[in-house]
Amino acid sequence: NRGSSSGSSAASGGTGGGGGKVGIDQPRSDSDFWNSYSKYIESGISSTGIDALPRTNSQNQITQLAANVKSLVAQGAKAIIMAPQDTAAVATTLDELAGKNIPAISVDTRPDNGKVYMVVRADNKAYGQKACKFLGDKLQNKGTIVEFEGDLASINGRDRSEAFGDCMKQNYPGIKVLAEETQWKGDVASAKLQNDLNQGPVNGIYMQAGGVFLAPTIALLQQKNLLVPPTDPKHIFIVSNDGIPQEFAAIKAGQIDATVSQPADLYAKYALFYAKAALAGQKFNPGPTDHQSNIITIPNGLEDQLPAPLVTKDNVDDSSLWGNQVGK
Amino acid sequence: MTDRVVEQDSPQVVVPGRVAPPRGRRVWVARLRDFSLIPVIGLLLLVGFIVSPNFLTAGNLTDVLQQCTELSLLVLGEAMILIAGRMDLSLESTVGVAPVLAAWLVIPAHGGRFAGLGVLPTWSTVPLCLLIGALIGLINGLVATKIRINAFIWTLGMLIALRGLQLGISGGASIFEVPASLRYLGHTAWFGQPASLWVCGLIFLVGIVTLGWFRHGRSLYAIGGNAEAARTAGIRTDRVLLIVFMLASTLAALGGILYVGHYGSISATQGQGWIFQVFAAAVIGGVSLNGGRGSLFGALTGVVALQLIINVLTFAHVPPAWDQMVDGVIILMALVVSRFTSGEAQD
Amino acid sequence: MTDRVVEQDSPQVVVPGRVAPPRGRRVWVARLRDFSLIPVIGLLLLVGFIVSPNFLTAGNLTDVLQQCTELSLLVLGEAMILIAGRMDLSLESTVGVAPVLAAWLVIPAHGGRFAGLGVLPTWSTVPLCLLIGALIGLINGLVATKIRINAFIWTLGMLIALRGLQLGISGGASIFEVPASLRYLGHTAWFGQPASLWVCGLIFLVGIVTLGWFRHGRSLYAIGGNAEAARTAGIRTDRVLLIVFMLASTLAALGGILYVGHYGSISATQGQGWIFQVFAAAVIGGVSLNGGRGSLFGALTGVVALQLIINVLTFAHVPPAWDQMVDGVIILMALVVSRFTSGEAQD
Amino acid sequence: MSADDITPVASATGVTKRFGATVALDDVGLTVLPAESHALVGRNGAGKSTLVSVLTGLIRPDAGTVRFAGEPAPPVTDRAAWRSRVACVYQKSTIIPTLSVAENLYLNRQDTVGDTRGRISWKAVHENAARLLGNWSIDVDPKVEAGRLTVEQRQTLEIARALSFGARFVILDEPTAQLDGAGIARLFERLRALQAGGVAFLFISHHLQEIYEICQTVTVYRDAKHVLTAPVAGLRREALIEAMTGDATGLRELGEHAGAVPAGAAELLRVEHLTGTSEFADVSLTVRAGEIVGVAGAVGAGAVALGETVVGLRKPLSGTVCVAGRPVRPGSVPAALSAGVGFLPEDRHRQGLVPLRSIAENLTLTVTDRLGRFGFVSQPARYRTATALMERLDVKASGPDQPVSALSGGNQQKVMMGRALASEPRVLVLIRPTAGVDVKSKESLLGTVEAAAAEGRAALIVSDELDDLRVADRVIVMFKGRVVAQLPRGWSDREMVAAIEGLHSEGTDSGE
Ligand SMILES: Nc1ncnc2c1ncn2[C@@H]1O[C@H](COP(=O)(O)OP(=O)(O)OP(=O)(O)O)[C@@H](O)[C@H]1O
Ligand SMILES: Nc1ncnc2c1ncn2[C@@H]1O[C@H](COP(=O)(O)OP(=O)(O)OP(=O)(O)O)[C@@H](O)[C@H]1O
Ligand SMILES: [Mg+2]
Ligand SMILES: [Mg+2]
Repeated sequence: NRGSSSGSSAASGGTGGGGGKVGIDQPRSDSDFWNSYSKYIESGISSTGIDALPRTNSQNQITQLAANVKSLVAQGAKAIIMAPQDTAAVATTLDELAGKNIPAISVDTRPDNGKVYMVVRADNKAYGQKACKFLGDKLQNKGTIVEFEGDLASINGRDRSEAFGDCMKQNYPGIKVLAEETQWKGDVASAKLQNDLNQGPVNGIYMQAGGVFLAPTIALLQQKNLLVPPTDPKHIFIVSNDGIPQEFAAIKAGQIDATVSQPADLYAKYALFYAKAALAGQKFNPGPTDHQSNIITIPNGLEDQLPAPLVTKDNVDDSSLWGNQVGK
Repeated sequence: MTDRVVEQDSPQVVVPGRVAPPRGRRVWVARLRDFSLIPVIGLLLLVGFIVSPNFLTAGNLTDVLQQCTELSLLVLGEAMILIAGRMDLSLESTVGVAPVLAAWLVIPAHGGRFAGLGVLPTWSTVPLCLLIGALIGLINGLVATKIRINAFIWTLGMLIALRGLQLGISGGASIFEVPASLRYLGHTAWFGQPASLWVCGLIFLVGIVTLGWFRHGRSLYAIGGNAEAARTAGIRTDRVLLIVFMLASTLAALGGILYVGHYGSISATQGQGWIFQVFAAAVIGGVSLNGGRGSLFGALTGVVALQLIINVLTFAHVPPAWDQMVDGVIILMALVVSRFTSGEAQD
Repeated sequence: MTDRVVEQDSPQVVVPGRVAPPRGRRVWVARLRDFSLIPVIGLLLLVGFIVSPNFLTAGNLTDVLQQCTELSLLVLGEAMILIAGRMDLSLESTVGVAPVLAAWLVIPAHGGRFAGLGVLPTWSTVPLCLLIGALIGLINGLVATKIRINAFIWTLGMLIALRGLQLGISGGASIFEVPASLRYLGHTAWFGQPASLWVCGLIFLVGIVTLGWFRHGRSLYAIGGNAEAARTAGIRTDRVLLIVFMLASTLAALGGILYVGHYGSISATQGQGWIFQVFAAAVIGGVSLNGGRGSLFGALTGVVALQLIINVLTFAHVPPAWDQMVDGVIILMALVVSRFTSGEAQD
Repeated sequence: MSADDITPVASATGVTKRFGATVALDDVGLTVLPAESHALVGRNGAGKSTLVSVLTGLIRPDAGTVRFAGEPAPPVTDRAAWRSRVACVYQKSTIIPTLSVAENLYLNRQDTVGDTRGRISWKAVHENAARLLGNWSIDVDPKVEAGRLTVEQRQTLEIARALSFGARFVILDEPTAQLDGAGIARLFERLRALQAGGVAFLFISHHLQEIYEICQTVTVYRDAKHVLTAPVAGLRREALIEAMTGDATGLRELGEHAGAVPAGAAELLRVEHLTGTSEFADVSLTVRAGEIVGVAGAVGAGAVALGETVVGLRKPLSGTVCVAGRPVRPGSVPAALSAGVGFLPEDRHRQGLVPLRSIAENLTLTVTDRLGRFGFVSQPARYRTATALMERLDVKASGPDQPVSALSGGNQQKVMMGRALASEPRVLVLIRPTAGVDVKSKESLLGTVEAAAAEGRAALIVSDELDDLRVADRVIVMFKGRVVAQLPRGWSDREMVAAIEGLHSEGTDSGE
């Protein structure tokens, strides 16, 4: 517990009983995914009638997150929803919240330390594994795969890379994986893919973020006349990750083969759900839930691991996918 | 410490008693400055050849050049501004905000994921985008010449504000449904080569000729060398600076257009972080940060050299965790080398 | 810089139509420059008060100040370097790389998630971190004064390389298991207030007094105003510059230490993007980018004003998509205002 | 003047120009007739250069009109029109150091050389430049960067450029300040030839003998006002000086104190076998307490380098410098300062003043360690020291707080002298101490040197201005890096000029 604390609302803190304001911090405003999330939060607030404070934006910076949380608390928040992009450095902020008995819900990331009421996230390792299985089976354990990693400084990116790499090594030792660091930048990815193509045939691509890599990859493959149907031996199998509408469109058009849908809608829905539950003083236990997910125990709280379905040509029209509901 | 006065390089420090250098030699050195990267590029090609047999292929080299195109336009603009003795950091944001604004004005409010205003016809997207670039340059130029705020700090602020504007309008999303005209240039091929290569080549040619053989181009050097003296020689320094700022921003907008075609969508992070590369390319290409020195040809070799370094590193498979470090160290080394080939002490 | 010398004839603000005001007035104007942000800060407090009743509370204001602490140390260092007529962009990377390197040398190779070398005892972490900062400053200073590469471009390269070094060592992960000593300062409270507040307050006090009333501090102004003149007056300019670069980097490392305590771990992105804020704070606080002008007190008000702007914006609930834009526009406005309060035309 | 019916090439009437609260020109006029060499003189800050800016269209006057050949002047935006009417050598250098010599010559008109259509023919530019440079005997490659020229070469380049326009009216603002005797002679020769061809000149200089040498008419400004216009021929030097200073006392003859240095006076400065990197070799000299020694030499003679080596600005290859018997660490300014050397550098703008700081701070820059303990700089002590120095040197300013950049050139030079004296040095080394300073200020500056010598200090004056050298007890003359002569007090101008130009034969060396 910090010696110095924002005193203004310490007195009014206490076990949240039933009602109270919810403070929501948005981690960044510069990605498709988080903007979808933000829209779901918005509609979720009005449909659930949660008393939410105006949202803050921490622009992907932990310092900003800490400052925003302080100001939300100062404005009377009794529960906080956040998505800390730096899972280690958020610890002090969580400690402070714990000191004031304000429950914290962490979306998308699992803080390394500091008490959380619930972590709401999809299993990023599962993303990597699903992509690995799909590609491995399609390529029948041979060929070369280019993997667009995100940023080294991003834990979710690292989780995906690790899971993908381990799975490939174990199950498909015949496949060569070229892992490319991209800092989540499309042009960097495109340039590296171009290089890889120049070094020999590429049979598969795993991109960890469709929002960033989809368009550049398709543009490049088009230019190189490599956007051919799966029946053609030159076909490159592509698995993406995110589940945005453009990926679905690309699957339908045969440009990519699959994507792992990162459930932006469920993130928002269950973040608000757990915030409400926290204010009502509800307790949860590990085990399966009523929404096809699993709550597990983590050292500093609980984690609800939401399902992240693999979307292929076969199920791309499934209306329960969030990507199919955008813009409707 | 003590030998600074005698140091040959700072032009002001002229010590009576020092004799003008022998004829010829010096001219050669000045030329050398513009061509100093040619051997470096040769070396990189050699290293690449050793590292991988796939490196020295027409396909790969064309790819490297195409990857240069967008950045090279920014470097061209920045080099002109630097030669004229100023700076513009906001170019990297213009790359993104100009296409986004143009698309926003053109794309209809309903029907797509990205809701624009749809107030202007679709054909106007490209001219509009260039116009927005020019407008941003106009603002920067006016502030630099009329309000006279230091260009470095002002354009730093503009960088943030313009990036914010792009975020605000696009909602941070990449925009996929862009008018085809916006995509054309970066996407198509002419005579078997990417159109962007022809476009950039032509622009550089025009730039090199203008700055080398035309009075208005030469006036940039005069302004950067000694603005007061340029003014007494009848050069309208403020007007020239204004035009240069506008040209540079327009080129950045064009770079944005090429980017959109090249990568298929208006990326949310388009241009982000480029300004580092832009400055590095210009400086190792021999353009002086103090103004008045350098050439567009040199700047071009700077871009190509940087892109080749990245390419060679990729072929060499530097572990991902270390490639940013390797990249940085190579840039630092290039700076040291260019410090000595240019022979210019910088303060 | 080349044009600096040329302009020495009319060093003043060659805004035609200005003249030295009569005795006394001038001093007052110079002072005004240092205090010009005080009314702005007052205004911000007022706006905050109107916007939210929770704003003007001791708790919130202490929080704002504590949020300033890490940045303020960088601004202090940068202000000194700017006053002495140079620049250092790499400070933002030093904030991250110094603690990471120190931790790496200290944390044992086995047992934790982060495998260090464990070659040095745990107690040495903090001194080590400061030492690494000093070393980085030494490199920058030597390059600036001996090899004489333009500090802007060199430290830009260092920024990339040092950030790359941090990524390479930490593998991009935040490091959580840091020695307690590294956390102490940013974490603890003295006399009921965060220790970091006391530390920064003290450092600023020492800085203000040194630069205002001590010989070595005053020499920064002489060097920044006219380095050649400072040298003929017997000031060891190179040595002073070296020390200033080292001090600034050491302060950045200390900022990193405070950060680690404040946020509980060595963040992978610690310091990233701060340099924009650092320059903005120094400049709107009245420090001239051309050297020789400004005060640490002014720089301090610059940091506080910037942090207050962000705080007020949070309380004012600017929509998340637009807040970066609003932030940028406010910085631009602050630059325009400070251009006129300082009355200094900048080229 | 009986020339009422001749149309003047240029005339200014009722010109007023203010800079904020400063009135730089107050309802002044000037008329230059065809083929006339017209001198404009006045003390520092009288407004001469401001009038030049008005006459060349760089600034628009607040009131008044300028006419060329009877026609009203073009609008200030039309630079080309101005340039066709008047060519100018400005006081401030307008050479662009990063461009080649040839391009500087044809700046902003490169494409008019040779027959090209809009495109620049570099071949033609270089050829024409080479020819022009040849005419002026500037021996440099036209392709060389102008920043690498010597100060003198650059000044000549400016003059060559101004005269190459073919304008019928040329303004020269202190063109001789950077030239040595030979250069001045060459310039005057050329001016006379052009004048014979009908070109009119406006000539500004602080060297009154030059006015008498080549001008027909002189106009005097004082405190921004027009004082007098008269033919040079009928005007006595005293009357001219009185018009400039508004003070009938006239100038004191320099070098009159002439009290011989006592034989037993201590030797304060001893230079032995000093050799610079390339500028000078094997120079030895001594200066005793109360003695003023001049070091004369044309541009390139190595005299300035010698002075700078003595104060530690340059490191010598070999040789020693001793102050009061103790050797000084070579190549270290702080060492020289603490040994008791006071220094006035050659170029006050580049090496001397910190323009943004106050007079007080500039004056005490070298003595901050004496103004308080443990590095603390006491403001009251600083003010006391500065005020005392300002009084002693008669610096005209609103107070010690004023930024030094707001002072006129003469007063800035006095501040530099004050800075040299602030440390109460045993040895003063002054390099061209009166450059660009008006006659009155020159007198008072040199008077200060004499006073300092009278207090028992030693002074070394490095200069090629005869007036500076007149206060010296003896003058050592350098030529091409070597000491070639020593002239005791009482030399004639002709003798000195001959020695400086290297015409002095070895034998006439009149040592003690
Ligand atoms: N600039 C971007 N544009 C579009 N989508 C992005 C962008 N950056 C990230 N994404 C997508 O958003 C998702 C989450 O983004 P985020 O930035 O949180 O990445 P992350 O790997 O989760 O980072 P961290 O570990 O810091 O939380 C990722 O799955 C990625 O696909
Ligand atoms: N741009 C300017 N801004 C403010 N004051 C100026 C400016 N230019 C000149 N002045 C002032 O106008 C007055 C006249 O200056 P000017 O340069 O014309 O003098 P001068 O006669 O040429 O002196 P000198 O002999 O030293 O060259 C001086 O007091 C000077 O300080
Ligand atoms: Mg994330
Ligand atoms: Mg003048």
